[in-house]
Amino acid sequence: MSSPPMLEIAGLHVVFGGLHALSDLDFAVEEGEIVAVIGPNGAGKTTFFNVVSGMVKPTQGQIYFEGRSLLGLDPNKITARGIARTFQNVRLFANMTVLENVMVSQHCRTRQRMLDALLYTSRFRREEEQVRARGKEVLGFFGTRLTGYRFDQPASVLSYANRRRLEIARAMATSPKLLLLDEPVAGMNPVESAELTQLIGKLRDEMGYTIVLIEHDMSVVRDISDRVVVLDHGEAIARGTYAEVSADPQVIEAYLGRAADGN
Amino acid sequence: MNRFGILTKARQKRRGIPLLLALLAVFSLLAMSCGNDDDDAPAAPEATAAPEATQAPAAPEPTEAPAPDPRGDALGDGSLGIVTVSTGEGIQIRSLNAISGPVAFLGLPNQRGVELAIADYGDIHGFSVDLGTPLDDLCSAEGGQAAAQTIVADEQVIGVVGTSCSGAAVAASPLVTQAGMVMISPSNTSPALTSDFEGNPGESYNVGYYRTAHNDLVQGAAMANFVFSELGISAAAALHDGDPYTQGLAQAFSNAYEEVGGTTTGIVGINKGDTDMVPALTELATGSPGALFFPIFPPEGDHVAAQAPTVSGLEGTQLLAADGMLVDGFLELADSEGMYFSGPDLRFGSNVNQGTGRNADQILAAYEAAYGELPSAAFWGHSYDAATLLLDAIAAASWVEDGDLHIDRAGVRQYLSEVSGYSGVTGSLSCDDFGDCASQKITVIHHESAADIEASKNNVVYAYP
Amino acid sequence: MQLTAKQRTRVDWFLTILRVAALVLIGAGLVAFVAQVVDSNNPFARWANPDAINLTGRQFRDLVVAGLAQGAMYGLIALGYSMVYGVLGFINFAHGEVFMIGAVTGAITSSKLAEAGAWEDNFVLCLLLVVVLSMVVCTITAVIMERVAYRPLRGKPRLIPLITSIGVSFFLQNFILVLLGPGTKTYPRMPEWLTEKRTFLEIQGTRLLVLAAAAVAMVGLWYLVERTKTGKAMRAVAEDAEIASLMGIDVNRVIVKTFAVGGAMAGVAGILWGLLFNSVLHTAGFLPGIKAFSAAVVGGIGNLGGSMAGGLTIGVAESLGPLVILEPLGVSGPSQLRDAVAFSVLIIVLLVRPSGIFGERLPSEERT
Amino acid sequence: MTAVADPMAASTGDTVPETVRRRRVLDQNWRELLKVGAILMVGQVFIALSGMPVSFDRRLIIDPILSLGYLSLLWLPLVVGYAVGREQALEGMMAYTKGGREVLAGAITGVLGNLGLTLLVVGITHFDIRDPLVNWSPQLLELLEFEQSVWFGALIWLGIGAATGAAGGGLHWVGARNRRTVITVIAAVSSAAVLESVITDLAQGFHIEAVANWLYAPKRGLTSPAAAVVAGATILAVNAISALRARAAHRLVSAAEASPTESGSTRGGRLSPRRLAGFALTVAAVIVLPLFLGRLTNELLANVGLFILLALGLNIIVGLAGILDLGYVAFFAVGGYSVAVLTSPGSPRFSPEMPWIGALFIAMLLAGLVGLFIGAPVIRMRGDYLAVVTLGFGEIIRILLLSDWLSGTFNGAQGIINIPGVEIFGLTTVRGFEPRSVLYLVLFFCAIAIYVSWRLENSRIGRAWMAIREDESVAEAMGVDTVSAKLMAFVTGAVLGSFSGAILSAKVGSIFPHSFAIIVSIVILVVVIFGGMGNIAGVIAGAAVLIGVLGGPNQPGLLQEFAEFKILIYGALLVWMMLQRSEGLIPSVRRARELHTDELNQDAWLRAQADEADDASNPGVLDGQGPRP
Repeated sequence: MSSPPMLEIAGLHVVFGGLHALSDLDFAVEEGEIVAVIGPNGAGKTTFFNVVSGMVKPTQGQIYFEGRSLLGLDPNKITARGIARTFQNVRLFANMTVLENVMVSQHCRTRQRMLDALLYTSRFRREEEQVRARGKEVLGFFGTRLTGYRFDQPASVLSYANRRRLEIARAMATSPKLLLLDEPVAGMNPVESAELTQLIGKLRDEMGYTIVLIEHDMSVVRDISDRVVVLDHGEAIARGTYAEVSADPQVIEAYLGRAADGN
Repeated sequence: MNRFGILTKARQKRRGIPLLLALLAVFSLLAMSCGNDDDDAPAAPEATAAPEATQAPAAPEPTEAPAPDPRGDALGDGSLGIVTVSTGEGIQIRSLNAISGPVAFLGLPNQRGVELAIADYGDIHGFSVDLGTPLDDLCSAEGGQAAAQTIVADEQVIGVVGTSCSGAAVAASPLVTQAGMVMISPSNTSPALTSDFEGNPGESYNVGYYRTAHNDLVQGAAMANFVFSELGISAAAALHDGDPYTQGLAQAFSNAYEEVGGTTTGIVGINKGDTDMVPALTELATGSPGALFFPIFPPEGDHVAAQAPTVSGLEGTQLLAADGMLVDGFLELADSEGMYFSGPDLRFGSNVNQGTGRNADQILAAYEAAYGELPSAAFWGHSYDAATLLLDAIAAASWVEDGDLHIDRAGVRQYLSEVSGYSGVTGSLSCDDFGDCASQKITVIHHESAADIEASKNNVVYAYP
Repeated sequence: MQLTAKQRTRVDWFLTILRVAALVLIGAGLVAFVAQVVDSNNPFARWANPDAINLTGRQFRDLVVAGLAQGAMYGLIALGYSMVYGVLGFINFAHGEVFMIGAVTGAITSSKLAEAGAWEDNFVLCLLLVVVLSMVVCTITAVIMERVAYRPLRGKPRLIPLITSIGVSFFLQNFILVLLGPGTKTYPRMPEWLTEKRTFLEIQGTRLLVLAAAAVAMVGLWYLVERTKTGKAMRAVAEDAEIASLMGIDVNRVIVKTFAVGGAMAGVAGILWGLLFNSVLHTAGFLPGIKAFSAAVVGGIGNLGGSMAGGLTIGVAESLGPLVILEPLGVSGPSQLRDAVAFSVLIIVLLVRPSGIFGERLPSEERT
Repeated sequence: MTAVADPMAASTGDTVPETVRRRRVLDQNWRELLKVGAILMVGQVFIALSGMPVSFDRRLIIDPILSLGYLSLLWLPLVVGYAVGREQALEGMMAYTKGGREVLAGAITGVLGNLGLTLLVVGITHFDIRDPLVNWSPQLLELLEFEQSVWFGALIWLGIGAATGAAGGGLHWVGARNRRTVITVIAAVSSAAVLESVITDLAQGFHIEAVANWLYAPKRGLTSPAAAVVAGATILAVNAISALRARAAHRLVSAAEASPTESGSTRGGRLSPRRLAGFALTVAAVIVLPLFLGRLTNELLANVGLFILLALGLNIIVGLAGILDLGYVAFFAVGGYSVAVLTSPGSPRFSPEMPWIGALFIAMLLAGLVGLFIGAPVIRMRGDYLAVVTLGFGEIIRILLLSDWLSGTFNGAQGIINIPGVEIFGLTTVRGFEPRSVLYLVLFFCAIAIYVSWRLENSRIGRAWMAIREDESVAEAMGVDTVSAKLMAFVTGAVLGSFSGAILSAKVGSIFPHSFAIIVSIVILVVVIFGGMGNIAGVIAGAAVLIGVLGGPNQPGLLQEFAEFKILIYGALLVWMMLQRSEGLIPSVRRARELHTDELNQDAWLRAQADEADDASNPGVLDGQGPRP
C-alpha cells in the first residue's frame, strides 16, 4: 500500500497529573484491517480510544486520519471525519427510543436546518425519511433483536447484550470509516459472543469498515484480528499477529500468562 | 365573619331553577351566540363617558313621572350610569393596595384604614358597605392592571381606594376610571398621575382619579427650600433605592434645589436589599455635599444613616430623609438623632374626620385593637380619609327608591371634584382640577433625641408652603 | 511540553473576544483611575471621564475595609456551600436562607435579652448566648433540610436536588415571612466600645470583629477538615462516596455532619451580619447566598481557603469596582451597579479560569 | 409494581401462601404514630401561625358551612391520617386487610396533630408573643374558638382532629375505587368553589346566569345544596368514566394481543387521526370560548397565556436541552423593553414610535442576540455553575435597565409608559383595556410557540437536544455539535420569551424594571417542572393551574387570598414535586422513563427474558448473565 495508513499515530503521550497514561505510542491502521488492542487493566487502552475520538487531549504527539491531523478537533468533528466509537461501560441515550438513538447519531451526516423543521419543507421530510430508513437499516444488521416493537422502546429497557448491540448500531449510523469498539463482547455469553464476533467480521467484509477493538476475550481476538497490539503501562510492548504476540515472552509475562492461568 | 353553621350576614335570595329553564337558556344562548360578542366589552378608551351605554339598571327618571321626589337632591346627571343596590345587598367598594410582598408594610395600613373607615362610617341610607376581598396591586403595573380588571368586571362597584404604588396606578387608573368608577389613592405621589400644579395634566392623568396623598413636587420643593433657605446649605446630594417613588422624589428634590439656587452634587442609586452603603456614600462624598437627602425606606435607610458618618467626606453632612423613614424603629436609633424629616403634615392632633367624627387617636386605638400592632407606614390616615370621602360621595349621590338604593356614578365624581375644606384626620382636603385632594402641606421635623420620639414628631421646624 | 494546536470555532473566537474585552475594560478603568489619582487634569483622565471623582486615600481605604468585612461574610457563607458541594456535588441554594434564619434568630433573642435588660448589663455573655443559640437553630435547620429534602434525592440526576434546593430556599424565606411578618427585625443597640468608629487603625470595631471572627472560623474549619477524623471522613466521601462507604464510613452521618457544620458557620455569619448591619429581613439571605456561592466558585469550589479568598475578592470587587473601574470610564451612578459588578466578577473569572482561582480540579463530570 | 411482581412469583415457582390477614385494632405501631402525630402537630401550628386560616376565612367554599380558612386547617390531618395507614405493599410479605386499625391510627394522629391547635388556643389566651409571631393574634383565637369559649375551642379541635384523621384512615377501609371517588369529589367540589368567578363569568357569557346564581352564593362559594349536587354529579361521572375506561383498556389489550409488532409510531411528528380530531376540537374550543367569557376570565387567561409562552420557551432550554437557566427572565425583559422603547412616544432617547409588529421583529432579533451573548460563555460550564451564572446575567440585565446610567434610554426606575397597543394591519388595536383581544393575541403566539416546540422536538435539532440532556459527552462523540445545538436552544428559548415580553408591554401599556426580578425566572421554572419538563401539554397545564389559581409573581390568580402565601406555596410545591413526582403533572414519556428507570427496567427485564427464551439460537440462557470466559 502506497497511500498513507488510515490512522497513524506518532509519539503520543498522555499525562494525567504526573501519571503517564500513554507514553510514546506509535500506531498505524491500514484501511480494511481489524486491529485488536489488548493489555491488562489500566494499560491505557481506553485512554487511547479517548484520545483518538477527541475526548481527551494528548499531551504530546500526532494523530493523522487519512493523512490529516486530528489534533485539536472536537469529538463531533472527528466523528464527522469518519471515526465512531462505542464505550466500555455502555453509554446509550437511555431515555430515547432505540430508533432515536440511531437517528441522533446521524446528526453530522444530515444538513436540515431549524427552518426546515419549522416549515416542514420537503427537504426536511425527505431527510427525516432517510434518517429513519438508515436507522432501521443499521438496526436490522443485528437481526430482529432491535427491530419491530423495539424501535419505539426506550433504550433503558434493553437487555445488556442488546444495549451493546445498539451501541454498535449507533456508531454504525454515523457512517464511519473507522470503528473503535471498546470491549464489544464484554458481559456476553459464549454463544452471543461468537455471534457478535462473526458480525464484526461482517462489518469489515460487507460494510467495509476498518475496525480497532479493545478486547479481553482472547478467543475473539484470535478469531477476527489481523493484527494485535499489546499495551502495558501506556507503552506498546508488542505488535504482530495473534500468534506472534501470544508467543512473545514479554506479553505472556505482562498479560497472557496471567490470563491463561485464569482460563 | 362566618363560622361553621353560623351565618351572620343575610343571604341573597335565590331563585331555584327548573332544569327545563336551564336547557332553554342553553338553546337561546346557542341561537344568540353570534350577537353577544360585545356585551361586556369596555367602553371605548377615548370616550371616558359613555352615557346610557353599558349600565344595566335602568335609570328611574324616564320610567317614572314623579322621579325628582325619591331622588331628592342626590348629585349627578346620570351620564355615567346609575348603580342599583337591592335590599339586602351591600354597596360595593374596593380596596386595592400592595398587601403582599416587600411593600406590604405600606399597603396593609392603607387597607386597614379603609376597613376601619367603613366600620366607623356605618350604613349609607340604610345600606351596608361591602369591601369585598381586599385586592392586591402587587406594587406593579401588571398587578394593578389585573386587579383593575377584577374591579371593573363587577359593575356594582362604585369606587376604589388605592393603589399604594404609583406604578400600579399607571395601569389601573385608566381601566377603573373608564368604567365610570372613581379611584382615590391614599399614597400615590407621582406627579404623572395628576398634574404639575401649573395646569398641565400628568402623562397618566385620568378623569375620575383622585388622591389624598401629597404630590412629590411639593415635597421635593419643600425639602429643597428648607435645605437651601433654612439650613443655608448650598450643595446637597440625594440618594434613592431604585423605586419609582424614591427616585422620583430624589429627582424632584434635585430639580427644585437647583431652581432655588443650590448645587446638586450627585444623585446616587442603591438597590433594595443592599446593606453595605459605603461605596454609594463614598461616591456621594466625593462631591462634598453639605446635606444628603435620602427619601428611602427601612432597612436600607437605617444603613445609610448608620454608615454615612463613618464615610470620609460625609462626617459633617446633614442627613435628611422623607416620610418613608419616619418610623419609630428608626427614630429610636441613635443614628437618627439630629436628622430632619420631611413629610405630609402628620400632626393630626385634634383633626376630626367629618364623615365619622373620629380623630386620629381614636382611629389608632381602634387600629391597634383590631390588628394588634400600630400602622407600619404613615398613610393609614390618608387611606381613612380617602374611604370616608368615597362614602360621603356615595351618600351624596344616592337615593332610596322602592327599597333599592340608586347611586349615580357621575354624582360621585361631582361630589369629589367639588370637595373643598373637607375635614379629615390628615387635615383639610380640597380637590383641584386634576384630582389632587391632599392639603399639600409638607412639614419638616427635627429629630433631636432618640429618647423622646414623640417630641420629635411634633417638633416641626418648617412648613411648606 | 508541546501545546496542542486547538482549532478554534466561532464560539471560541467570541469567548476570546469577550475575555479580552473584559480584561481591557478592567485595565482601562484601572489606568484611568490611576491617571485620575496622579493628576486629574491629565489628558487620559479627562478623555476617560472629565467629571470623574477623586477618591482620597482614606476613602479608598474605607472602601477596601468595607469590602473586606462584607467579603468575609460572603466567605463564611461560602464555606457552607463549598463543604456541601464538596461532599454531595450539588449547590445547596437554600444555604443563604439558613444564614438568614441565623440572623433572624439573633435579632429575636437579642431583642428579648435587651427587653429583659441583660443585653446592656452583660453584653459579651449575651452575645455568646445569642451566637450559640443561632448556631444551634441553624444547625437544626440545615440537618432537617438535608433529611427531608435532599436525602431522598440522592442518586437522582444532578439537576433534581439543585431544583429542590431552590424550592427549599423560597420555602424557608417565606416561612419566616409568614411567621414573623414582613417588618425588619432589628438588633438592640451595641455598646459604644464595639461600634466606636476608630478603635484600631480608624476602622470600625464591628468590622474588625467580623474579620477576626471570620479568621477564627476559617482556622477552626480547616482544623476540622484537615486534622480530625470527621474531616478525614468528609474528604473521603467527597472523593468517592461509594468507596468511602465500603471503607466503613457511614456516608449519611458524614453528610449530616457536613450540613451541620455548614449550618453552624451560617449561624455565626448571621450574627455577624446582625452586628454589622443591625437589622435583618426575610429576604436577607437570598442575594448574599447567591454571592457567597459565586464566591465559592470564584475561589474554586471545594477548596475552603479558596472560598474565603473568593468571598473577599467578591466583597472588595463590589465595593471598589464601581468607583475604581466603572466611574473613571464614565459610567454615571456606578454604585447602583454593584450587584452587576459582583456577578460580572463571577462570569469573568469563569471565562478566564473555569475552575476558579484556587480550584485545582473540577469535580468529576460523572458524579451524580 | 404488581405487574412486575406476579410473574416473578410465578417464575420462582413458589406457591405464595395466603398472606392476607386482619390485624387487631390495637395492634398499632405506636412510635410511628407518635412521630407522625408530632410532625402533624408542627404542621398544624405552622399553618395556624402563618396567618392562612385568618386570611383565607374570607373565602367560602360551601356557603354557610366551610370557609377556605377552616379548610386550611382540615386538610392536613386528613392527608396524614390517610398516609399513616399506608404501607409499602411488598410482594411476598404479609399483606393485611385494612380496616378499623387504620381508622384508629388516623384518629390518633389527627388528635395528636390537633393537640397543637388546642395548645395554641390555650397559649394565645394566656400569653402574648405577638412580638416575633405576628399571627399570634386575637383573630386567630376567635377563629379557633368558633367565637365560643376557650374550652369549647380547645376541645372541639381534638374532636375535629379525631374525625378528620379517622376519615383519612377510613379511606383505606372503603377500597380503592371508593377512595378514588371520594378524592375526586373533594377535588371537584373545591375546584367548583375556587372557579366561582370563572363559572359565573362563563354562565353570563352563555346567558345561563340562573345556573351560576343557583350554584353560588354571590362571592361566597358554593351553596350547600349546590355542593351536594356537584358531589352527586361527580360520583356519577366517576363511575361512568371508570366503566368506559375499563372497556377501552380491555379493547386495547385484545388489540395488542392481535398484532404485537410495529406498534403505531406517532414519532416523526405525525398525529394519529384520533388525536388529530381531539386536537382540532381543542383548537376550536380555544378559539370560540373567549367570546363567551367576561373580562375577568379573559384577563386571567391572558396572564396564563403569557406564562405559557414563557414556560414553553424555558421548556426548550431546560426541558429539552437540559440546561438549567435561572436567568430566563432576561429574555422576557429584552422583549418587553425593546418593544417599549421602539413603540412608546414616551421613551426618552430613542423613540421611533414604530408599529408593534415591526418592533416585535427587532425584539426577536435582539432577544436572539442576547441569547447568543449569554449562551456562548455559559454553554461549556457545568450544570450548576451555569445555573448561577445565568441567574447572574438575568440580574445584570435588570440592574442595567433600572440604572441611572442607562436611564437616558430606559428611563430607569420610572419605567416607560404610554406604550401603544398592537395595531393589527389597521383593522383593530389590541390593548390592555380589552382582555379578550389581548387573549387572542396571546393565543396566537402560544400557537406559534407550541408549533415551534412540537416541530423542533421531532427534528434533528430536537434529537440533538435530547441526546445532550441524556449524556453530553457521548452526544458529542456521536457527532452532535453540542456547542451550536445548545446555543440554538438558548436562541429559540430567548425568542419565545421575547414574544411574551412584547405582549406584556402592549398589554400593560407601561413597563418597569421591577417586573423582571429573579422570582419571575423561578416561577417560570416551577411552572415547567410542575407541569412536566419536556412536555408541551404538561407545561400548558402547569401554567393554567399555577398561574391561573395561585397567580404569577406580579399577577393575581383566582385565589387572591393566596397572595402572601404564593411564593411559600411555590417553594413547597417545587420541593414536593421533586420528592414525589419529579416528572411533573403530565410527564413527558421520556422524563417519566428517566425518573422511573428502575421500574421500567424490571418490566423490560421480564420481557427480555421472554424474548430470549423464544430466541431459537440460544434457548434458555438468560441474557446478560453469561459468565465471562
